[in-house]
Amino acid sequence: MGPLLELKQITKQYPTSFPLRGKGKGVEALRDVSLSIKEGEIIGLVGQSGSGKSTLGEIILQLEKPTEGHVMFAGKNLSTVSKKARKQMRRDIQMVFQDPYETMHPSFTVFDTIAEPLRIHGWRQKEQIRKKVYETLAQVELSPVEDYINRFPHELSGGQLQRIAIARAIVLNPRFLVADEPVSMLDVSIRAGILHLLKQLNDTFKLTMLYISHDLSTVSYLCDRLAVLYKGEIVEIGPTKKVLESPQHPYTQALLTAIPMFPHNRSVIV
Amino acid sequence: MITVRKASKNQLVRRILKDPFALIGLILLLLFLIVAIFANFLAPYDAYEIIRAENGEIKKLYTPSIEHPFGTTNIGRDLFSQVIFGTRTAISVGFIAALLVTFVGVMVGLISGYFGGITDIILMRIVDVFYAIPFIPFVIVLVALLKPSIWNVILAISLLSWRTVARIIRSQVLTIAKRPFIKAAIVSGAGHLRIMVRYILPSVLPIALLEMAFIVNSAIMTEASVSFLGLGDPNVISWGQILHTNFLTGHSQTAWWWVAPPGIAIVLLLLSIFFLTRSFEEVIHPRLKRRS
Amino acid sequence: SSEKGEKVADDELGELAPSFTVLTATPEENYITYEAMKMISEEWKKLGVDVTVQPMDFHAKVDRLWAPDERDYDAFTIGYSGRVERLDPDMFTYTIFHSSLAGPGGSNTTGLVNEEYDKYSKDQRHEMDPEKRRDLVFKAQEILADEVPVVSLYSNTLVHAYNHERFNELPAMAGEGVFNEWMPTEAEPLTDDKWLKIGGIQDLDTLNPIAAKSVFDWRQLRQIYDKLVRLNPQIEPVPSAAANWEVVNDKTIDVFLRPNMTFHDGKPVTVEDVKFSYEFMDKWNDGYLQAFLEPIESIELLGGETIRFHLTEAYAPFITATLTQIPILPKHIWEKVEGNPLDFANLEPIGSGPFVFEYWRRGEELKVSRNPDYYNNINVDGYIYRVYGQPEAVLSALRTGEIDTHADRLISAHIQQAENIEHISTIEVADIGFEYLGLNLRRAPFDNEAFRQALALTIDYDTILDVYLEGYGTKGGPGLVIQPANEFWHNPAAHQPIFDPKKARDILREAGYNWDSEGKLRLPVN
Amino acid sequence: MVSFIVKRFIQSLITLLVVATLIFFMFRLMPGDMTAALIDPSIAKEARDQVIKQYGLDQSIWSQYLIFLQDLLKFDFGQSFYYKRSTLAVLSDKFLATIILMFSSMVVAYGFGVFGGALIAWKRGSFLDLFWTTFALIFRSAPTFWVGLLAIYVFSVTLGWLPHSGIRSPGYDAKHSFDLFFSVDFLRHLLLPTIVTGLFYLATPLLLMRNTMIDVLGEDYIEMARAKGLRERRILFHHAMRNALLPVVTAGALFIGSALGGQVMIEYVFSWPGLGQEMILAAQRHDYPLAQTAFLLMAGLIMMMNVFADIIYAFLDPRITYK
Amino acid sequence: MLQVNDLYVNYKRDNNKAYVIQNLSMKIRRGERLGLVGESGCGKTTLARALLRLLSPNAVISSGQILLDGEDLLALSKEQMRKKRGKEIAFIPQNAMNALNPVHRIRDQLIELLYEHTSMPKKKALETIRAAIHSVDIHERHLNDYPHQLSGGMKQRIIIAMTLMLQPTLIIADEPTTALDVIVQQNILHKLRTMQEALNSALLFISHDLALVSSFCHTIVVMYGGKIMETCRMEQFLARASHPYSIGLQYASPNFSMNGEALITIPGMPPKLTELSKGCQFHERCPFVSDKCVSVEPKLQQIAEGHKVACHYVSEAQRFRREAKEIATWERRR
Ligand SMILES: Nc1ncnc2c1ncn2[C@@H]1O[C@H](COP(=O)(O)OP(=O)(O)OP(=O)(O)O)[C@@H](O)[C@H]1O
Ligand SMILES: Nc1ncnc2c1ncn2[C@@H]1O[C@H](COP(=O)(O)OP(=O)(O)OP(=O)(O)O)[C@@H](O)[C@H]1O
Ligand SMILES: [Mg+2]
Ligand SMILES: [Mg+2]
Repeated sequence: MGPLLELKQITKQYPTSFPLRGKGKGVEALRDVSLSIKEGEIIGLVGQSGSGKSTLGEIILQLEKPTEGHVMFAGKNLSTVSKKARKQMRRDIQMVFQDPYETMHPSFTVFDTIAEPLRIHGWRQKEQIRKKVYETLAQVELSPVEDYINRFPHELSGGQLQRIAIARAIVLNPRFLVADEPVSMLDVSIRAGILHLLKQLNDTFKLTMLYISHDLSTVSYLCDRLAVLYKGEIVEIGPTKKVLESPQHPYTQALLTAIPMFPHNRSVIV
Repeated sequence: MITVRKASKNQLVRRILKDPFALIGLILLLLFLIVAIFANFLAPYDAYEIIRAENGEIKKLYTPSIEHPFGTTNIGRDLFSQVIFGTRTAISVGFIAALLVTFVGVMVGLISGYFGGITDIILMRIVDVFYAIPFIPFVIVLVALLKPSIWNVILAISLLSWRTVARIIRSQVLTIAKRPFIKAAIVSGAGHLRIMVRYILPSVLPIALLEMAFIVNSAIMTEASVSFLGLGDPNVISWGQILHTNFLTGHSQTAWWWVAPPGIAIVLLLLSIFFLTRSFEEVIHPRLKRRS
Repeated sequence: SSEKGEKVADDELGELAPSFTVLTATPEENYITYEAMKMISEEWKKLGVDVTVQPMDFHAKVDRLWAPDERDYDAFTIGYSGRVERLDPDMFTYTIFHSSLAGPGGSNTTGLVNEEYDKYSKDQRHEMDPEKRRDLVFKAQEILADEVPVVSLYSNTLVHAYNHERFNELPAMAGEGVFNEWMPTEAEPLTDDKWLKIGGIQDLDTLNPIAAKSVFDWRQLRQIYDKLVRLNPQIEPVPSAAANWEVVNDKTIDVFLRPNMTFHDGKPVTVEDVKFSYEFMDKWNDGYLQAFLEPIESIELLGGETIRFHLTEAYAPFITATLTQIPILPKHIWEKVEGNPLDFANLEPIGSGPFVFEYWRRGEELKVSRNPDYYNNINVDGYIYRVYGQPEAVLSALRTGEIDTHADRLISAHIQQAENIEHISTIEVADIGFEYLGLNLRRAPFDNEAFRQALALTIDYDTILDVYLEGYGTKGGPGLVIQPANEFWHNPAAHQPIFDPKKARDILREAGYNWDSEGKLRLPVN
Repeated sequence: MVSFIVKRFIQSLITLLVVATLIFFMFRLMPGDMTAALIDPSIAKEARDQVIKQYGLDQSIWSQYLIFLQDLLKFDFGQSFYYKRSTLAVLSDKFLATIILMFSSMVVAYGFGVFGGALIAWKRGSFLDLFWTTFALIFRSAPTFWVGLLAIYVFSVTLGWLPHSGIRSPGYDAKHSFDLFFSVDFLRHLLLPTIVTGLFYLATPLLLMRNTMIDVLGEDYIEMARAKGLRERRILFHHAMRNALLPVVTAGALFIGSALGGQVMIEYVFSWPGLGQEMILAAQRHDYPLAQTAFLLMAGLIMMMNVFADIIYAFLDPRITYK
Repeated sequence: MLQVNDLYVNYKRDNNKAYVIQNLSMKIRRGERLGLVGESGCGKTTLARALLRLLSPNAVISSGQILLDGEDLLALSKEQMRKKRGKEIAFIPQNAMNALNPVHRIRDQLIELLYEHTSMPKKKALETIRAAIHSVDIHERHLNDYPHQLSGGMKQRIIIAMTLMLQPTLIIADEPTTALDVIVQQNILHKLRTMQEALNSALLFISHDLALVSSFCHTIVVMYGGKIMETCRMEQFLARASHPYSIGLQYASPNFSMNGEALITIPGMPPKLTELSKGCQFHERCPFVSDKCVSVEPKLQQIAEGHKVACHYVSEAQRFRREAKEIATWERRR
């Protein structure tokens, strides 16, 4: 069985729109990135800010078109699929974004937010929709469901919102999930919950995931494999443990030392 | 960043109740609306009726009295009735023009901002062209061209005013379209139409509503100006026209009761809308909130 | 149902009187006419006539009335302004009613065709004896009163104000009021500031007397350019640049030029200049002066100061209209003008008139100073003609003392206000211009004389005068074109401004009209 | 920078051309043609035909349009039907009068608006804030012509402090043309219309400035400036206002368009011999070429102001680079 | 050096009041780096602003004392306070991206600080700012740049250079690196530390990143719901954190242990602060809650030298630390 998702030599150039980036040549956000992800795997993508992590995620979701290269999903080239297949693709690949508040339409209730993908994909029966929404909310461990169903985003905490964002992403039973820094905006005290949840989804539904982060510590917690992106290129890739324990690329090494860590012996070395 | 919240309805009500100016604005506006709707019942005379005293003499230039609260014109027309019917004209011109303008402006702004690219460029160049046209002269010429009628005044106002709305909505759409919840919608598989109608439109609506209020005012003002120049609809009484007739017949420095009421009516109506919009603005743009 | 109570079924009656539209003035163009026509139409509706009143932009209306191809209108209101040359009855009797001009584009807008009338109106043109001519004009007026192709609605009283602290009473003239040809030269300053300031709402359009076509141009240019003859305040022709003249016969007139006159640039005024001016004007002018020049066959210089005009036919208005209108141009300047002299801006006009041009700031003001070499005495140092946006501003200027007098008549409402100003006095004179209702006789229902007479009886002349004009004017009447102010030519016996709707019904009934059960007017059956 | 200006300029020219086209066709559709003005019972039909021919009115509208475009490229705006002179010559003085009034009232509106807006944002919620916003909104709600008439009545007619109309006293003898527009006498005439117009437009910059200022005052760099221990005045003028000015400038350029058009009313009431006055007259007289040119001049002016505002903007905001 | 006594701050809102800082007392000594951690919205920034007296107009310091070298800042006139800001008290804001005025050159923004607080001649001032930005490894040609021409890290370094230029005795850094990359963050903290040590000034370091604080500061203050929950020296905190919230925070931080221990989540939401609470601020989320916690407010009590905790059950801290490792413990409160 081949990989579920395959990135083939993806290059992405943004036309320059920033004054200082020089004329003519665009910003090269990604250069020749290839990556394949097996079904059921969680792969982590780390890298410095601006290294192209989000861009990669957006290319997978067809929110951006790669300048070169293409994305293969379940054996199909996503940039050439038919309209119908594209709609199917929208069910199969989902995304969770960094800022949970910003990804919710401010005037949609929780129910609307989660029911929206169902409606888009042709669910008509009210009762069915309701059932599915409740079920999904339960899956993301928001209970009692009734408490949340009629709330607006600003009436919820960040952690709750992120759960709802995940609920929205999984309500269509996708096969692949891109999570772009889903916890970086959240307080430490509630981060773990979201990470647990993602892990759980992976376990129970074999949901394949691309987990994007700049924070090595959460990656190590969640991911099977780890890819390090540096200036638009994948400089290192391998099983998480291996990469963390013996980083090969200087950037990975620098990254590792830069992470603020509790002093190992738990006594201060100030 | 402007955000729409369902709760803002309550917030708006609360704001208005708390802000004495907005409250005054609301009461005034409601008053004007009532006057406009029930003009037929409220006006004691027809706007153009020439009123004669019992001895058959025409009541020329009567100063205000109980019978004629705003006095009469030089040929015995009841100014109170004229001002009341003028209210109806002002309100209808204002609101009809504003609805038209807002509709067109929002459509253009939405399409331009959402699709971007060449569509945006073309639409925005058209907006530029319309921005280069001086407003009142255009209305004057167009109205003269199409015959002075109230509908043509509305049309002329609308033909130009949408430029502002389109521009503002477009920039609003641009910021909203960049917001992650639009991306989230795309990811969920929503099409262009759905995104525009269900996601972007509600978010720009408050701004559109705000702009609409300004258009109401500018339309009323423009109609008054055009009518004051004598280019308005001669068969529809309006505040501007009352002042025009006064000026034309040379009574502007003597018959104060003829000059003051329509002018004050314009001031009050526009002011009431301004006061309301200010409260509204504070709700949709919370930073403006007075911190007391 | 008829008044006598006889039941006549509707279908036995004649056809419904055709509905018609009156093209009238917009309130801005003429508020009084606009309101008056509104009132009149109400009266007509009571008479059972289906009438629509349509205010129409002046230009569009003129376009329609004088359209070169067809006469597409039912009735209209319009006015003639009281220019001085219109004191001569020719225009009001011949030009606008003679049947030869009734075709498309012609000036006979009502389409009056009446042989007897044609004869009188034509003959008066050629009658050089004023008394005899007057008889003819009187006859013509009687026919007009009967035929009612037009109903005069009213004529204004010209009221002007002046600052009596700065100037002695200013001379007024019928038709022109205070800002007439004589006023600037005759005004007597009472203070040391001898500059006369005149306000007006109309700027002149050009300084070129050939291209000039509006009264507003002429009122100024005639002070710079002298003319052979002028009409005095009593409307009699008096010598101006001409020392005298002599009617040799019906077709020959000799004019004797006043000696020792100079242009403002110091060059002498010669008979050559006069001949040149008339010929030059004839050649180029395409405005209304043309009509006055047409009868001239040739101009002969008899030596010395004598100029002889040969006419193609006897032309009664020659002295009062032609000689009083044509400006004397300096030949040495105008013969050098290249290209079409109509396009010549003439930014520094040189004439031989009482005032010397100083400057003109378009839209703002014109300044002229006294010509010290002028043959008549002038009391002021000069005058400034100042342009304002609207009458209101003129009144304010009078009030603040910014101007001493003004060119356009005061609107009714301003008269009282002006009189209340301490330093202001007013002068009233009658106008010879008038506003009228014109009926297109070519079309039903106006093709019936009785109908027209009846209409004339439904006009409330009193209300128009008392309310709309606030008393400042004179009443109109059926067929009234030569106004009472034009005392010599006006036939007081001809016209009766009567408001009597009942009589109107009687006339209609007598003429076979009837009313149906709904009160609508039905045409006579024949 | 230069290429940016050139580019904007060319863009403006194209816009102007479109505006010109729009205006051209608009005027051709007017009922009643200009020859109506010439009609007099005594004028010959031939004379009228001649005029029609002279102005090419007998040709098809498309060929008229072509001629119009050609002339435009030659900078020939045509002859006024009414004045029989080049329209540009007729309008040149008026243009100046309009521009001066526009600028002076914009200076008043923007001067008071920008500083006042900054001040009331600084003291928002205070009586001062309430007073100024209400004051500005009252004047924004009152038609200029109405306020103008009242002002004339009070300050000119009753109190006699200022002239009631026109741009110079009658008989004002200018020593040179500069004197015509910059004398005390002229300034006295300018004062009342300027104030009335300025007051009307005051609300726009005032409230816009107030709002953006409030936004700016919430920005982190203002907090930083405070934390640096800078004086309030320096924070207000040096840090906050400079930034708040940016959107106000942009809005100002767009706003000129409606302001310029709205000035028509003031010119009318104050007998100010400007473009607006002339344009109303021209429209009434069906003098297309003149109205057209007036329109184009206004449009041109608006476009110029837009380019100008862009340049100022770029000057004020270093983040803008010319592309 | 800096001593805060019984500080209360509240915000007036449209229709209620938020008691954001309650009964807060703390101390920083010269040369000391004190880390202030706490959840978003617990009042960290408010405290920083209160120290600078830069609170928004609707905030009220209802009581308390802020003593800087024995002088009560709250008693100073506005003008006196202004003179202290920037000179004696430096403030490094969270968001360097926006803390520099976009329309002025870097040089002007640096130099105005000198002009404001000193009477330095221009030449000297230029020298000073040059030296200042050299000290944070930025080339002096950037002095002529506008902020948008610099990267976020550079801007943050410039701000550090700027605020430390006048050698303040107290530095308040409000999450100075949150918006930055880890590598950049490391670099900047290094700079900050060097300079602070050189100046021997006190540093109040605000952050929500426990790992960062633990490796950077001498002492720590854990704040929750406007109150101090625990304060102690860092080694005490790492070894014997005693407040359930502190403990929870530790086990929720992935950096705390890379050994695959399950991370915990503190369920629930932070308190709303609109009412003065009766009991412990944390009781709603605390897995070890008792009735007493709900009704009686625990006092901040000293349990060891320099170690204070606001919990009724400090004696059971040992058990708390053990049980808190387990996810199940925290699940109890869902
Ligand atoms: N729409 C765009 N237009 C132009 N350039 C862009 C656009 N989006 C991103 N970039 C540029 O592409 C590069 C990669 O951006 P991207 O957002 O993918 O980085 P990232 O790794 O997700 O960073 P972060 O950790 O800050 O989210 C950056 O240099 C960015 O400035
Ligand atoms: N001006 C204000 N008016 C009313 N409430 C405010 C104001 N500023 C802050 N608050 C409230 O005070 C509380 C504490 O805010 P503060 O900014 O001090 O938190 P913080 O700990 O710095 O949070 P973060 O980690 O998100 O920066 C929050 O609940 C906030 O909503
Ligand atoms: Mg990213
Ligand atoms: Mg904070």
